[in-house]
Amino acid sequence: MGRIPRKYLINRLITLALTVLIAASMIWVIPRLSPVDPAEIALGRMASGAGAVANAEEILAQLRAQMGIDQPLIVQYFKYLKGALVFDFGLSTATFPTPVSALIAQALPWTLGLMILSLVITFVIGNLLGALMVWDHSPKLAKVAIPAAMVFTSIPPILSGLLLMWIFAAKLRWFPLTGAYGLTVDPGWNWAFVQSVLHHGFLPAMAIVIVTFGFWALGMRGLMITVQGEDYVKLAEAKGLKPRYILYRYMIRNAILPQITAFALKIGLLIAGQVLVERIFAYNGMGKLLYDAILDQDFPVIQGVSYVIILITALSVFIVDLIYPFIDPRIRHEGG
Amino acid sequence: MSDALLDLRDVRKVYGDPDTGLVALNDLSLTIRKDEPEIVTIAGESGSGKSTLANLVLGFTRPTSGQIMFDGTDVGNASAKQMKAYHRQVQAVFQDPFGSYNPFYRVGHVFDMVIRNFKLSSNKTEARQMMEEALNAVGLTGDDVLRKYPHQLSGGQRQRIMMARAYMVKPRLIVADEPVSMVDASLRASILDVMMRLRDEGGISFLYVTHDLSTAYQVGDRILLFYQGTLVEHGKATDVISNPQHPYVQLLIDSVPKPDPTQRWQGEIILPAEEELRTAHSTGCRFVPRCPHAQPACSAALPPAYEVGPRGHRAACILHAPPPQA
Amino acid sequence: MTSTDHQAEIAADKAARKRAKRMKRFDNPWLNPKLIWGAGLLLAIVALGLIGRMLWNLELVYTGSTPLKLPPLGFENLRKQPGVLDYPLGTDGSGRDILALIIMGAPNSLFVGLLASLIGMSTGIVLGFTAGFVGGRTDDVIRVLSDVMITIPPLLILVVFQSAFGDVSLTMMALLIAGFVWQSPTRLIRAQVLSMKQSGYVQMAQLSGASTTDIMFKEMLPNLIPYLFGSFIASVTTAIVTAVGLEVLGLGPQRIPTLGRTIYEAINAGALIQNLWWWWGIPTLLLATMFIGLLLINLGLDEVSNPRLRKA
Amino acid sequence: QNVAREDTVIFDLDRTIKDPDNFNWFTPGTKRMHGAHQTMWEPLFILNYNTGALDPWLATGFEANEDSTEFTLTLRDGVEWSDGEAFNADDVVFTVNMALENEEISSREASTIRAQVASVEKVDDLTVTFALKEPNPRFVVENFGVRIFGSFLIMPEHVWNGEDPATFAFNPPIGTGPYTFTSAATNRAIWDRNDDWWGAKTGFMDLPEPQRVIFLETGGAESRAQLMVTNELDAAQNVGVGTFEAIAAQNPNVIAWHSDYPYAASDPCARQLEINTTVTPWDNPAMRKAVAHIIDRSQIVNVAYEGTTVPSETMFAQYGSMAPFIDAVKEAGYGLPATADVAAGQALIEEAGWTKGGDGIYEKDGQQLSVDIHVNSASTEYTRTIDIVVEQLNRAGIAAKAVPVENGVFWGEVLPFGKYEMSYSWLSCGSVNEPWASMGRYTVSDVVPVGERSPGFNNTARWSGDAAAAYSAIVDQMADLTLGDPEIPGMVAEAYQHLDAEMPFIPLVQAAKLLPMNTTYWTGWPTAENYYNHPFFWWNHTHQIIHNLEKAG
Amino acid sequence: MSEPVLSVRGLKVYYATPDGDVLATDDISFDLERGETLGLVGESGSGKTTATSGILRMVSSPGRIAGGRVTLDGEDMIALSDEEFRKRRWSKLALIPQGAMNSLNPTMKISAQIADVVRTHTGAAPDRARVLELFQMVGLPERIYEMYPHELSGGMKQRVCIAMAVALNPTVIIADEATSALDVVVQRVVAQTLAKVRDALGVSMIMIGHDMGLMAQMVDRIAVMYAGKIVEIAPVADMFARPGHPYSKILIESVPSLTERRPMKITEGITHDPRNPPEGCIFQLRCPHVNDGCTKPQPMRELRPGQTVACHRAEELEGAHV
Ligand SMILES: Nc1ncnc2c1ncn2[C@@H]1O[C@H](COP(=O)(O)OP(=O)(O)OP(=O)(O)O)[C@@H](O)[C@H]1O
Ligand SMILES: Nc1ncnc2c1ncn2[C@@H]1O[C@H](COP(=O)(O)OP(=O)(O)OP(=O)(O)O)[C@@H](O)[C@H]1O
Ligand SMILES: [Mg+2]
Ligand SMILES: [Mg+2]
Repeated sequence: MGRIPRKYLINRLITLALTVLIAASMIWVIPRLSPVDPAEIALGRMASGAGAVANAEEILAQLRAQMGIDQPLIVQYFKYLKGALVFDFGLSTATFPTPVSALIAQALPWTLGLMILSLVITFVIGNLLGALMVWDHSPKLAKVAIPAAMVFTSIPPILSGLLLMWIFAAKLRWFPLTGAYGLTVDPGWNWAFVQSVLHHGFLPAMAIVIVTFGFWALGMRGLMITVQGEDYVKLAEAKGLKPRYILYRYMIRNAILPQITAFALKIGLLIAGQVLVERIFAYNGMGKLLYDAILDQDFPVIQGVSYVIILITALSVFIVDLIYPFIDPRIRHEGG
Repeated sequence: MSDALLDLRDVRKVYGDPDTGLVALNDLSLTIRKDEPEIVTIAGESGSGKSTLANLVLGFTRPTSGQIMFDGTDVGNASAKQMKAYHRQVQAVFQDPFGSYNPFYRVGHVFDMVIRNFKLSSNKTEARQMMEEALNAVGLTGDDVLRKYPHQLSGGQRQRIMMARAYMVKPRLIVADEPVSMVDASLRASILDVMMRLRDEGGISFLYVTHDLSTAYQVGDRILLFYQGTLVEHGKATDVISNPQHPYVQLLIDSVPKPDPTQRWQGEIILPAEEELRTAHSTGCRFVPRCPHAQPACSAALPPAYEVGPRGHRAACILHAPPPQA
Repeated sequence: MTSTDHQAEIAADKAARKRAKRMKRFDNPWLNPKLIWGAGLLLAIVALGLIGRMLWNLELVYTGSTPLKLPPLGFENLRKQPGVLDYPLGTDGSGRDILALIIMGAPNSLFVGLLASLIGMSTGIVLGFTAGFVGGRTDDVIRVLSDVMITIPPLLILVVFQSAFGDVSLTMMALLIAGFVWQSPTRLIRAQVLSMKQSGYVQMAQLSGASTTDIMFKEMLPNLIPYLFGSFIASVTTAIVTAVGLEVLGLGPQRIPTLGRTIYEAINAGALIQNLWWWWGIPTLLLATMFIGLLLINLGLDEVSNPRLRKA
Repeated sequence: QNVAREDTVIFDLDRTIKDPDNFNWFTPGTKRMHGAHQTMWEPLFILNYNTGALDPWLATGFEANEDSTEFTLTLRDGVEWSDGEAFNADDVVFTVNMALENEEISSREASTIRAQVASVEKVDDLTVTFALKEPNPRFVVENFGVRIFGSFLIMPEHVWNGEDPATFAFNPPIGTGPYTFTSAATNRAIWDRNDDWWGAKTGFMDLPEPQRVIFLETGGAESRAQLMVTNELDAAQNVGVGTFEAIAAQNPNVIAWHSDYPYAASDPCARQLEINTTVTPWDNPAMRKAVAHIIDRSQIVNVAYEGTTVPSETMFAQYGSMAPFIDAVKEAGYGLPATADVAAGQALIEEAGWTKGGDGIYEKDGQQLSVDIHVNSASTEYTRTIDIVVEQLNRAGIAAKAVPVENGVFWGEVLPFGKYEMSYSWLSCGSVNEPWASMGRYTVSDVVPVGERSPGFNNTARWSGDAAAAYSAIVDQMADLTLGDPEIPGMVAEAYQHLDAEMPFIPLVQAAKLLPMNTTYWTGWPTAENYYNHPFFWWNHTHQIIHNLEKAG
Repeated sequence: MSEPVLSVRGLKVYYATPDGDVLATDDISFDLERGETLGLVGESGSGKTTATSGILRMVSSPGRIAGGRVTLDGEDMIALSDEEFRKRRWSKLALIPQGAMNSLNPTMKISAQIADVVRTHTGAAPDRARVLELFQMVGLPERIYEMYPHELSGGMKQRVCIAMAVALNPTVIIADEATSALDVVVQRVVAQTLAKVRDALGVSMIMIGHDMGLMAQMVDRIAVMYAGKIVEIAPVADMFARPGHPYSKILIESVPSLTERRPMKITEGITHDPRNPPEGCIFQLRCPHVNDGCTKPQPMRELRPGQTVACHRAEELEGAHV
């Protein structure tokens, strides 16, 4: 508790750096295992629009130079690592020569803002429902309804998105169909914009929520069962505390701790998992960027997005590790 | 020292960093002789390093420094093969009899394992006979228990079977780490009785680890009392318990509740703020913070074990330091 | 007096019978109703695949082998065509029979899930045991490796494979997914091995001169079975969800009918607005069935290994 | 400021605007399709797909010298950039020179100019002369006439001067069009009417009615359909016929090119099966011909297109402007039937020495007759077509297999290098008002060995030999004839005999696009009845569409 | 004699298991007088904790209260609604749980855990001074106010539980093996603390344990439980001097002495399956003095004033060693 010991911090930082380095190297190596030549592909894509391209050799040479693939692999690798340090992933091949970092800069706020928010909502709802599945005082209905609702978890997110869109946007017209904000509002810090963003964000967020809450609910259920049998919960009951208070302060508070670590570990996966939801709602976050990049085989962008996702995951694990002693007083920073 | 069965020389165990870590066992020397089997009791409060000693002797952990010699072999540096041979000579019974059984197998498995691995017998009927004999030694019969699962037995039965298992190997030494602390009072006696019989009839020595002084008094030949990793007093069990010399041991013995409503505790003891003096840096007597007789000299150096009575009764307290020779 | 005796007897008899009945029900914890239902649902899907293959004309999974967009029997599509017996579950927009598609597709999805988690589990067992037993550097390496794998999105790997090989097979897909499901069994087993290493019976085995392999496989492994089973089921679920996710993105096998790809094609063709609900709905229903089956097995296993959950 | 919905027209955008702050169209990306070249940048001419005529826009006309090596273009008087500066020959010369001098600007139009133009000169403020490297009667339509998708766009010299054309972002952008840029994000761009537009002032044209034009990313077929139903979209990208019917059922105001089945408008690139003529057994023309016999085009139309298109009769896109050439080929007897003649095909195969094996597949010397067909996996239209072809070939005794590959790989690695046996393509694309653009792509001058990139993606089938040489000779001759020369149809038919005999590719079907258009707020959309031009609103000619829109009701 | 503060009559708590009900607490009755400390002893699994949870109405599935009556301060506890009963908990009937080690919420500060029970029952959170006063009463240092449970030693945690139990001046405290997990020295300190607050506040107490030595030190009367039944109740002096039930005798005699070495009593046999108690005496399978009469029901009967026992041979065996 209290200050984070220096030695521990350094230790964790090294682990963080190592994880990111290895992961970043892997995403660099993997595309290079593929026998295709990215410059040829970029040229091919250029040609695919009109069925022909003039001065192919000339363009190819330029593409190679601009992509930096005319250099020896080892030079490319270190350049990549150096670039990654400052979020410079080179230029997108699909929208050459837009810098990848510019694309990410555009997408990241949306993902961080709304998508993370929906992940947080999922986390909260999932864990709450998981807790209710176990709690003695939950309504009978909850014990039947919640497991039933978990069937949604088997639905691919895109389908849940489309169904929500179909019901709530197309039929009921409660929510807009697509986009991140209305056509008539000006982006900025004004109420109309914020309102519009929330209104537009609701359905995509729900699409994610209903298919992922089950994961958390199941995990929480198991943890709650363990906690429910703990002596301190029994004593709390003997103390005559109100059941609801026991639920929050004694049961959930303790059961949630491993879930927080799990959340940090899953965050990257969850962001990547949203690609199609973002696509059908034309919601321009990292997921959509990744999806488009996949369709275009735009490896610099795929690399950049993956790197950012990796970084977010690694950082969240790092942060959770650091703050864990504050949320779980039993754990002390080792090595300090 | 060819007559030493087990010989510990300045054995030290530090958990964590050798300089700043926790000293679980502080430079212990102890000898158990070959010729006369005895029950050596290791006693002390929780965390005083009793199990650490047991694990060292069993070869589950290696000493940080010092040497553990068993009949000429160095246990601290034994190879896997030597260790196997060693375990033919040294067996154990643990505190939790239930945990000592693999829940997946029937009770017979613990015997089968021993017979197979130590090649005690390759013949089925002979093997069965060996089991039967070992079980009889602890007052059980094979038909009763071997085909059962561990959870189908009482705690006392489980522990006695463990004794039987150790006995079947016919070792020279059995390390019994709190063998009765999880067994009901009414069943305790039968297990301790088995120990005494194995000593007397089987010629097996015991390292009996316990925090219960009364059983130590009842069965132990010798007793060693530990406080926070250091040996504070040792001697014949009857001598030490009826006439304790170290302030800690006195407190300990005084605190054992007497089963007599007319002899209730006199006076009140106060525990000072707990403070452990057992990192490798600590000097002096570990008991200083709680000792009613503490004096500045106590913190200077670890007091040696002064002779305080006949038959090797010694206590590590400067109260018993012989007056400086003029 | 005798009459009360008699009544008591009857009552006792009743109680005994009731108790016997209850005992029977609880006799074998594996006869857990959730477990049975769950396994039943999965078996039904396997049976659909096996029996379907024998009874149904599988040629109908080829493009253009049926009329387009026919509804299931008893329904009508937007063009007012009724469903026909030849294609009882309707047809898709490329002229394929939905029944044939799911007969081929559902076992494929299950296959990917099972294979991926089988590989993942085996890796997890080996690595978990190694990490827990060997410890030290090896443990560190395995831990960092699994941390790294957690941070890498599976999508990336799939994309690269597709561009390199043009297409992935079911087995390849399973292999790739296996690369993402081994971490949690590894961690679980490692933790269990570490705690078991301290356990009395492992120490007893050591004292009995058992070798390391004996200790690992004869003493530890049997006790891990419930964990392994639960973890296996959980990873099958993860693997199926991942596989379907990738297929729905269009990144799965291109030429093999799978439930995910069928949904992908339905969505691509605008099946929702055309009210071609059977096209996406039937594969989704099958996925849900599979998922419920796995969920039930998981809950059932929980109850088997954790008696606190069993209802009296 | 807010603009009412009824004054706004919303077009569908089928992809993300990756870099909404960049308006340098010389670099690749979506820098034009989100409204820039539909509302802000105007072309010099617009090709009319119905009549084949070049409608003047920023230019008023052109003249060519005898051998089509020098072109003189006359610009319209009174054209202004939206910042008030005059648009004149200096801008044209500056922009063309920029393309000539900067090899690193890679957009297709700039490369084409670089490949064709030797030099450009200003004659006076409204006259520019181009000297070409080689005779090219189609110079204007190819470069300045919106032949397909875009045209070479003229940029304002006073803004671009001194900038590095490879990196300049051109933000804020200006153009000569009736709309100016208002804002853009990755999923939409907004353009507002410039009421001070030169065209209205000079009487060239009235101000268009819509006050605002929005290009909105819709996120796939389902969402664009929903948006169409809820009137949140005025013109949508391609949808399937079932989807269109569903939309129309829910919103009767939604129309398409044809008011009835098959609704869709044709695309300039007809679909075909490319055959690598260097790989045995397909190096044998008879075998290729056999495949042509076996393929049933009408089944492709019915299943892959749900009847929204027609089978190809020749290699050409079947536009009105192409009718003379198509007719000439058909009259000469080289038109393709809609249905298959499997027996004839099998006869040819058997003649080549193949016999049917037990499993119904042809065999020769213990080898099965098999073929891998590469197909771009980017669109289900492609994969479905090939699925059907594969089925047809298999039934006829050829063990065919589809090999779907990703778009970039298909175009970058498979097609140009000839690394395929057969592949699904639309490489004869090009001709919309004259035949050479398509036919010129199969001449022997473009033949390179397999493994080398075929120049300009031409003749990837590597068709050579006597017939190919004879064909090439005729086509080369055609190249230098001016547009509309009466000799041409005859020459087309003459050359086509070699194509028909050797089949380096097999025309399959016409391509079609079904674009829903919403008449709730706007009428005047291009349709078969109101054919002022074709309806592809992501092309540079969309200016015409916007000018034709009228408020509904 | 005044009316008992707590009276238990015929309490039955059963656990349902796959093979039938475990009769964990079967028909037990006893009274607790005002200001008195009653010891409840018995071997592990004899149903001591279960009896407590029956009294506190905290039996959770698969257990159930199968019958009985509990009167506290003249109020029938069984008749109260759940919500009413919740209010009685702690304010009248406090518990020092078995295994205080695990009975404190690891994520809440010690002070907060004391505060929440006070707040729930009085409506107002206690001020710091009150909490410190409680700490002082049980000999805990002030510094633990801001600490978390894991930062305390076992003995300290046990004392926190004691402080918590007395926070509301309850009428009855049930101390369930409050010291069995502790070292003798610490055990002595904790036991003394308990005795001190008991005497200071005049509460009545039920002390559960299996250590006869400790009982001898602490309690006024002893109730001996075996396999779910109370087999003997007697004042502590009588119990040690003249135990009436063979099982009580065994318990007392198996306490090893620290003063004389003597051969230990060995009792054989295994406790019966708790689902299938034998007819008649509950102890017959292990009793060294078993005879035919033991298969008859053994009701509790008065052996002498204040001492009741469930053995038909009690008089006959008096004085005999086991
Ligand atoms: N593996 C370990 N790593 C670090 N510290 C340890 C380890 N094992 C034991 N210790 C510490 O060493 C000290 C001695 O422990 P040990 O288990 O020997 O005590 P003990 O006397 O057996 O106690 P108990 O009576 O509770 O069994 C304790 O403070 C314990 O916390
Ligand atoms: N949840 C349960 N399900 C089934 N049987 C149970 C359950 N809880 C307790 N029991 C059984 O009830 C009996 C009494 O248990 P209880 O905990 O009351 O004993 P105890 O006297 O408090 O023992 P200890 O001294 O070990 O605390 C035991 O046989 C026990 O196995
Ligand atoms: Mg120990
Ligand atoms: Mg208890």
